[in-house]
Amino acid sequence: MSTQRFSCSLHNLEKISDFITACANNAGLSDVEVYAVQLAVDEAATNIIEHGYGQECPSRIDVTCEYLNDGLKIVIYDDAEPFDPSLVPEPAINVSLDEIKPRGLGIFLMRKMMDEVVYETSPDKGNTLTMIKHHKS
Amino acid sequence: MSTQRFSCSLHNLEKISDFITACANNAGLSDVEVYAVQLAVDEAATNIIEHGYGQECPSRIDVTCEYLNDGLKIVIYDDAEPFDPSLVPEPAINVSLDEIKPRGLGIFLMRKMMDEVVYETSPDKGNTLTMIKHHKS
Amino acid sequence: MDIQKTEFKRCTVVKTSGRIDGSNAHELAAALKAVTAKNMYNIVFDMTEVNFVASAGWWVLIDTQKTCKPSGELVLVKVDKGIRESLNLVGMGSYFCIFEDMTSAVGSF
Amino acid sequence: MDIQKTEFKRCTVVKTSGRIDGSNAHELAAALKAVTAKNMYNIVFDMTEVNFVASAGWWVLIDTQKTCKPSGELVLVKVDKGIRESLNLVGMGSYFCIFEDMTSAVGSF
Ligand SMILES: Nc1ncnc2c1ncn2[C@@H]1O[C@H](COP(=O)(O)OP(=O)(O)O)[C@@H](O)[C@H]1O
Ligand SMILES: Nc1ncnc2c1ncn2[C@@H]1O[C@H](COP(=O)(O)OP(=O)(O)O)[C@@H](O)[C@H]1O
Repeated sequence: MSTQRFSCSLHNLEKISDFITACANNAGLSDVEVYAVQLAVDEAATNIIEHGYGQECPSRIDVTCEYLNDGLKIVIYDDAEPFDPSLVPEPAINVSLDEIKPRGLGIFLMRKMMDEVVYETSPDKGNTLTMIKHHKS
Repeated sequence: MSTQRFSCSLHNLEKISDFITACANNAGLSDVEVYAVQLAVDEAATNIIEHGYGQECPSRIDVTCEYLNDGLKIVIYDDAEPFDPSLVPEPAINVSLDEIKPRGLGIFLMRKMMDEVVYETSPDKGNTLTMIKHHKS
Repeated sequence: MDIQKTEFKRCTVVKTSGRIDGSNAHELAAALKAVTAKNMYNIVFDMTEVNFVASAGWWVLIDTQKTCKPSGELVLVKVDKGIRESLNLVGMGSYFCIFEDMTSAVGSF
Repeated sequence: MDIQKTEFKRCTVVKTSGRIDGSNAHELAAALKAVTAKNMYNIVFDMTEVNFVASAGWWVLIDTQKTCKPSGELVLVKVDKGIRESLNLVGMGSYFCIFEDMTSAVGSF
């Protein structure tokens, strides 16, 4: 298990990616699985910085990698306002180019990319997002 | 000094080229000089096969490489009908695309590519073409 | 973000490298807008050296595609396997022609 | 002589490799005639893997250029230094646009 703390700037997305990429490689994930983890974590961290902290950056993001027997667990913690993902509508997928409306794909992508995505929040303890990726075989 | 005999088929042009390329490289010619020798010899051999022997191929071409202190001498011998290059008109060079007439560049190219080009012919002894390429420096 | 543009007779090639994410997607957007602002709607986006595209990047490309069509088109070249799979997963693969090599992409216009 | 043809929207790419000399120039001529016979006069000749061109080869290319112009054009890509110098020496360099890469050549049509 390994944790790193990042200040909440979009310019840290690459550093966060470097950290979790190393973890995903160590966990023995395949190239396509590693990319899936990179994308899910990037979308999650972007949301925290843009929506959670509203680009104000008073605080930080803690990213923890934990190796599982069959893959990788990533926990992302922030202490921004509580976020309830159940209030977010499902995006419209497979619509024509004319109809597609920008934004709203991040959480959907995270769910598609990872095997488990769990948001936990409480006013006093902040937001904890747990995502798990299993190896294919 | 090294001589090789080739039967007079256009399909031997590549073998002739391989032979004189090895000589030119051994003689220490630069890449551009080697290409010049390849082109001159190819044009000469093509002329002998096409015009000298008229594609009849009753005989052969002898190619001799001789290393000079300052370059390479190539002698090409055939026993086709005597050929007198002084009867060949100079090609029109630097004319527009509309005006250019096909063929007639071979001997001109040989003279441009090599430092010396000497045709000797006699009815009983055949045609001997001697070409010399000096190194640049 | 280093972005190169090359104008050909019938299309403009735009190339960048590395990551396209929330921190730099606006730079790509500006570069592409500069092309379409000149009424050049045939665009080849060379992704040979792009190794990551977050949704912020896709929105930029989708926005550009909407501007280009129907008079022109934005096509993609050399899209990495992981990137391509994520695009298909969200049903966006159908918005872009993807070419395996630059010559075919430029030759399509 | 192995000759590949690839048709793009505005031009046809013709590619061969090795030597073009008196023994095989007629094969190249036939391949190029097959293109112009279909009224396709924009031709890119990919010389990346051509390492020798005798005058017999140049006559084929000049002949093709005459057929292509003025409705179209035959352009050359990646012409080896020695080949290029011999072409210039006989004043034929001016008959052909020479491109350093395939994308630029195809993008010129
Ligand atoms: N960590 C977060 N904190 C607060 N709000 C969030 C967070 N993540 C997502 N949201 C909200 O959910 C919406 C949908 O998010 P998402 O699916 O990632 O798409 P996008 O970020 O492109 O809008 C966001 O627009 C935002 O309102
Ligand atoms: N070895 C040769 N034997 C007989 N005739 C030759 C020979 N070389 C050249 N010729 C004659 O000289 C002409 C010019 O030759 P050249 O300059 O090589 O151009 P091309 O071979 O393209 O006609 C030929 O057409 C041919 O009539």
